[in-house]
Amino acid sequence: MLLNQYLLLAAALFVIGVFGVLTRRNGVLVLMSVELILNAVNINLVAFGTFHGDIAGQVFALFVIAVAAAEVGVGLAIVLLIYRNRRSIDVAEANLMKG
Amino acid sequence: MSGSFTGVFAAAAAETFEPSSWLFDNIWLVPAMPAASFVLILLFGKRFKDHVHWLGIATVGAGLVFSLATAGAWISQYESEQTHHSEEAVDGEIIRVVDAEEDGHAEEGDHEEGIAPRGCNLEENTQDLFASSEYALGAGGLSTVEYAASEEGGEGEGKAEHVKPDPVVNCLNWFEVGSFGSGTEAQGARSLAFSIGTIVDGQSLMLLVVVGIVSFLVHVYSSEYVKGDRRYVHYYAFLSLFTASILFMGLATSTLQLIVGWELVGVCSFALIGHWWEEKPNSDAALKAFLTNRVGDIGLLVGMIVLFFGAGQSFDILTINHAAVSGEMSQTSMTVASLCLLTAVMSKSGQFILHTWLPDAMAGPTPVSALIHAATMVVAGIYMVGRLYPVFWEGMNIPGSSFNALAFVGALTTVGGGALAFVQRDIKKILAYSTVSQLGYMVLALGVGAWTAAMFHLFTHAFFKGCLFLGAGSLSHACHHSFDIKSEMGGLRTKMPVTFATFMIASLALAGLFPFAGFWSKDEILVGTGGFPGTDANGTYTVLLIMGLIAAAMTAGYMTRAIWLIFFGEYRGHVQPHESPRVMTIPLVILAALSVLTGFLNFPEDWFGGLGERYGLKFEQWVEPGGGDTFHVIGHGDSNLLLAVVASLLAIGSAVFVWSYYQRLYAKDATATEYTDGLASRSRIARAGHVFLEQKYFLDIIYTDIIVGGIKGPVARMANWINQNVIDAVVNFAGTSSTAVGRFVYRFIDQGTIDGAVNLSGTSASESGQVLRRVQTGRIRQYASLMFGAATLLAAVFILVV
Amino acid sequence: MTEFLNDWGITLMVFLPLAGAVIMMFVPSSDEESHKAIALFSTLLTAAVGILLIGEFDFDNASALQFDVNTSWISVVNANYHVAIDGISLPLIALTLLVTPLVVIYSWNHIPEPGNAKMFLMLTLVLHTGMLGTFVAQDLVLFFVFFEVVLLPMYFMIGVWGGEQRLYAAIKFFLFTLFGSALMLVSFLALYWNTGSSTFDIVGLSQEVAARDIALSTQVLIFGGMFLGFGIKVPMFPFHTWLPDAHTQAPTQGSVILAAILLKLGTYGFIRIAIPILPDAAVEWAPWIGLLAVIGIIYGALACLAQTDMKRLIAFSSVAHMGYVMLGIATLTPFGINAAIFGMVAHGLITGMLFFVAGSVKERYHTLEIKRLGGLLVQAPRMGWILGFCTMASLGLPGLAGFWGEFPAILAAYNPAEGVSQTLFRVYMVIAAIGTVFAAGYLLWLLQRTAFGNPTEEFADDPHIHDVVATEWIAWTPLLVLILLFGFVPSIIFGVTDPAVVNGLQALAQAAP
Amino acid sequence: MISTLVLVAQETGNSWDLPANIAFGIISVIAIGGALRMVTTNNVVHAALYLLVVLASVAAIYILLGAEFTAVTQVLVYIGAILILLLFGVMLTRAKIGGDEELDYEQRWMGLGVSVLLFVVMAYSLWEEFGSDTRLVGYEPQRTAEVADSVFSTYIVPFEAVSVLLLAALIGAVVVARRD
Repeated sequence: MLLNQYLLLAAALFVIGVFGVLTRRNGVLVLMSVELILNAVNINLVAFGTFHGDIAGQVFALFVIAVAAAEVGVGLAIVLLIYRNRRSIDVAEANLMKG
Repeated sequence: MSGSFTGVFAAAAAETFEPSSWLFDNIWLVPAMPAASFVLILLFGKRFKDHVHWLGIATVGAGLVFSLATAGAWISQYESEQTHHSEEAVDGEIIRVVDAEEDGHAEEGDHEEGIAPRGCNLEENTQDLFASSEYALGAGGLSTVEYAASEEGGEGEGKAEHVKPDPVVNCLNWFEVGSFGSGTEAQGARSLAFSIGTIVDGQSLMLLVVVGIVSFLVHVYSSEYVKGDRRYVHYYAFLSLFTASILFMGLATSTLQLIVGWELVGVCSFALIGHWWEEKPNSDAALKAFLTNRVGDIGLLVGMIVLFFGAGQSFDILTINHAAVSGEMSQTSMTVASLCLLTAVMSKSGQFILHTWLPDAMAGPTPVSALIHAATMVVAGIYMVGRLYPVFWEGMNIPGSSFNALAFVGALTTVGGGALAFVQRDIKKILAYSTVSQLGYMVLALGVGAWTAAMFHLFTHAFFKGCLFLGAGSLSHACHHSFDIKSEMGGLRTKMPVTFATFMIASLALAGLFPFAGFWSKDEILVGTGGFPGTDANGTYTVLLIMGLIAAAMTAGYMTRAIWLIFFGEYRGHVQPHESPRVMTIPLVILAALSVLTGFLNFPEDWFGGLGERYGLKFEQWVEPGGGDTFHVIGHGDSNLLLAVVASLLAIGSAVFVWSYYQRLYAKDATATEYTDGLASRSRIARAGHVFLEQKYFLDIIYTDIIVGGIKGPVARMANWINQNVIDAVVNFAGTSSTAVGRFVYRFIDQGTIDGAVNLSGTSASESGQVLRRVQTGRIRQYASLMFGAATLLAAVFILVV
Repeated sequence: MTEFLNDWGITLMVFLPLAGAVIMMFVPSSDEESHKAIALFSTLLTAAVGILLIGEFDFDNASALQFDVNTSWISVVNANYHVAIDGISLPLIALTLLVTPLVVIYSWNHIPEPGNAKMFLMLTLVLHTGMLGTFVAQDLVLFFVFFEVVLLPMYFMIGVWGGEQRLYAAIKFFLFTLFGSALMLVSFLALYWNTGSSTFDIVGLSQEVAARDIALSTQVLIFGGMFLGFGIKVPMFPFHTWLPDAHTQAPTQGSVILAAILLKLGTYGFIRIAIPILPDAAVEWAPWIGLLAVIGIIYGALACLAQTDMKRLIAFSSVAHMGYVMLGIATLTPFGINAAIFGMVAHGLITGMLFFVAGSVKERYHTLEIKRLGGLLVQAPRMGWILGFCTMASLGLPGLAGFWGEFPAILAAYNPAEGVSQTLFRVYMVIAAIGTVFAAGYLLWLLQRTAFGNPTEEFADDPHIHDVVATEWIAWTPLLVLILLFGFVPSIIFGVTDPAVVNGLQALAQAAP
Repeated sequence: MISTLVLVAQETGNSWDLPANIAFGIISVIAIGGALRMVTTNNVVHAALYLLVVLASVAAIYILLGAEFTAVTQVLVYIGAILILLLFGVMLTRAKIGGDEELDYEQRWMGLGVSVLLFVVMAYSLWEEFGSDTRLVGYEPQRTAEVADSVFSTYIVPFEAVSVLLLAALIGAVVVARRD
């Protein structure tokens, strides 16, 4: 067993998550992709924790999970709000930042 | 400031009270009073309303009394020193060193070492000499330095030697600033003390008296003339401020103070010329006056700076003069400085080619013209040259020469201005050009070395020209506020007898006919050129003598023309002219009386037999500083009866010629003012000359259209264009090009994107200026992609490199 | 009390406005009156602390750094929290303490569109902290941080409350200044590494530079970076183009602060940092600085003559006036630098005042186009007189503050420091003197077109046009009085700055052979 | 239960290496496949279900790494809570349950480019840094008790902070999504 195989798996998941974030139009799907990214990070944390025999890796992974829960909660709330106001959750249309 | 002055009061009270020295030390009250009046009018003017003039009259009157008293004290001191001198003549020489400590005025300091004849900043240029001296003026310190000038009077053999009183200088340390050069205190660099103060000598007292008298009379006169004006209060406020400024300038001990006063009078002049600023020509004239003077001020600033360094870093006038007399100042410095200062004189004192503002300045109220643009402010240039005369004396190389720039400018002005006076139809413009011409006379006098003659002409001219201007005001008061001598006047001698009489007297004085004041002063200038055989002055300025004679003839001619058109012939106006009220005529009478009497202050010694011996040349004795440390020994020409006769005959001849011209015209047509078939219509050359004069030598066109118009138009527009299209374009180009690079990178990553390109071209087409908005298309996803891509690339670079 | 002031006085003064801003954060934005009150109170309190400090300031020892606080801040790079006041910074601090409360008072009924007094005043307070901090910082890192703190609030002020082209102006201002400060930072770092990475302290660095044998070319390069950073802020020709846009678009208060204080950060940087630390390089650079200064004088004046907008004209006049300041600095003599500091204060007062008047004209006439204005003296006589007074002060009339910035600078140019070409500077002197004519030209032209004459038909019967109101009087009177006071008693400023300037130039004196 | 399993495996020594590798291979193929399907499917509900697959595989990876508590938490929180939440979101926004062609943004290729580039950079740097010689051998499974000790002693402050964050998120979500 190599440390690297876990890290590469995590990298793959991470990149897929990034791809999802970049290409998905649906707000909920974007949120899911973000979850994927967070999971990739968690794998890294736990792998390094195990590798170094340090409990901190797990602890941080747990924190990330908690934060992810919070993030999904707020994110979904925002998506709902956008939906209610614009009858669409197409993030491509959310171009309010246009100067 | 006040603290130290009260200190002086206390000190003065402690010892035996000596009125003359008290007057000399507290001469600052003279400008302070009108200044206070200005402040009071500014603060409470609205409450006084129509009685505001009393404030001005009272303060200026008090100042006048003070000045006269001081002048009296000065004269009595002079006279008593003559007796003193004759008693102690055995000693041959008297050097008074008045210990400042003894006087109780100065702070501690040992002056026993003696005080060289310098001004306030003693320690400045005599660092080596006074290395151990503790004599330094602390902030706010006040000291009195009385000068020990050598009593050497004239150089003429057989003339009585006169002991000249020393100027009394009081000064106050205004501020101190770090020195020049990059040295520290230890390396010998000193901090510079800037001082203001008062100098009491013949010249300053002369100016004080002139300003006091004319200003007082103008204040009185104005209370009737501008009655009911829309800005009566402002008028008096600025009149007071002007009086204060010119007095402040007159008492200047340092060139810096001179500059301050010089500029302040300029601003007052600006405000008063533009008094009726609702009409554009008036504000144009005010602007023109100010800007022309600013052009001269370049010369003033640069010249004063050159002198400052030439005299070893000092603004003190007497120090500068001393440096010039003793040769400490280099010849180059003096020449450059005097040429620069000549520019200042040209603008302020209306010398050719910067005189054009003065006739336009007649847009202001007439009493203002009398006070500022005839009697006082315009002579500031003359006064300044007189103050710094040693610099000009050396810089222009006046003695023993026959030509120099100063004299030439004066001569050109006096002839050129006189010629222009012939073609004017506005009485104030005639008088304005006449003023230009007379100022040229004064500059000419200074240029040929006739210092006293210049000052004396300044003195007499103030009275008769003031009288003429106030007379013109009186005429316009009568003639429905018009100054046009051709269409609104004529035959007024019976309707306005007082105005007529005073105007006549003043004109005769201006024309320089015996025994009026102008005769004496003009004669002295002509003598002073040294061009006439046997006059034996400082040089032999023959050409300038001839120009002076031509100008004398012209003066008589144009004044005759004006008088004939105003007072003789038939009345051509539309209203009923009437004599002005007493408030206006009494000042006229006083000034007319002075125009007669003042000339006798300085009649030559060899005239009127024994009277000349005893009472002649008083003005010279009182006003001219003795030759010595701070003033050169100046030669005085011997008066020449033949020259006086020639000059007078020229003037009379010219007057008779003009008179007969108009008499013949009158015989032909009672209301005509010019020949329809005159010389100008017959001869092409004469017509060209007439047009040339009417266009004022085309100077105004050159200035207004070509120089000012050029700068304000094409040049300024070009500067602005460069700003917008070159410098700003570079900036915008930097913005655009960086955006372009960004766009290129963006396209490279995102080949298939049409949307972004559409977005970009859409925004770029419409909002060309808003460069940075272009990349802000608002697509979060594009941002995110770009951000990720960029971050990745950055990381790759980082990994590969590190 | 003295001890407390010694230790905490400056810190208290600098951060009081920030505390005010924090308090305002918790007050709902609908309650505008409280916001104004808090803002005014905190600026006044700051001013009070400042006055206490000035009262405790030892004027006989103005060359020394006083109320010196020096504690470790970022120990990794040896950056310290080092604040102190000396004679150079005192006048500028006093100016800042004066102007900001006046701006707040003026804001009482002049909150620009689109309103939101809360944000506006909070930004003003943050600006206040930044400006004060820049003037007291004695450590380059600290200086840089405060220097940048100033940037953002001004950006928002222009970008949110500005005129039609506000975004363009704001971004231009931001990018220009950021560009300059980036180079400045590089210079600071280069200086740090070249002097043995031991300190960022200004005095310490100047000693290090003197002690070490750093190649002149390196010094010149480092100075060049600072020159760009400070020169853009001044602004010097040709880096000035952000200024007219920023001034024209900024709300009145922004313009006033910009003109009165922000521009001085650049010139202050030259006097405080660039010249004392790198005297040799300063001598090398002096002819170029002088050249750009006189070009700025003439060029700014010419550009003024072509303007059609009152505010833009005043903005360009700033370029010309700062040219005199820079000319004074370029002489590298104590006299010239004293003149420059005086010029900074005078320009702050006078141009600040001119912008106030321009703002009030805009409020009444809804335009600043010169050809549409006229007859201000008829419709609002007091304001017309104030405008006249300010133009006179601005064109350098003796007896008013402007003269003492202008004339001494010209005087100093006659005789620059050792090692600087005298002939060249005498040419500069004459050009600068010619500049005074142009200054008179455009200012009087402005006065004639706006104040003289009769009102144009468009505004002749406009009931909105009224004379100066109470808040304007309160905000303006101190400035007007000071313009007059400094004109009559210039020693107030010269007396304070002189010892410190002489002290600051000691390095130069030692460097000179 | 799981920990006993790991312990048993541990006791078998090096022989654990091969089955673990096999397990890892299977799990990672499932995870990556699920993730890829998740970001490419046209059906929102399917995407959620693929996410479930990925999350479960990640939990298995945790077990492989001996992090049992995290694995359990992963299942409970992610699968039990977050995923359900996401499904609710899908339904509340009335997205089509069936196929939807327009789920993808136009810039798919750009996203793909960025992603591939990112993966190359990451893989390269990982390989460079950790290579093939950093072996995970003989590691101890980390017990829940240890995790608990650590969380409630060393990391007590972050723990509290996270709990406040959760509370804040709760309130925030309510405020944002509230209908009024």
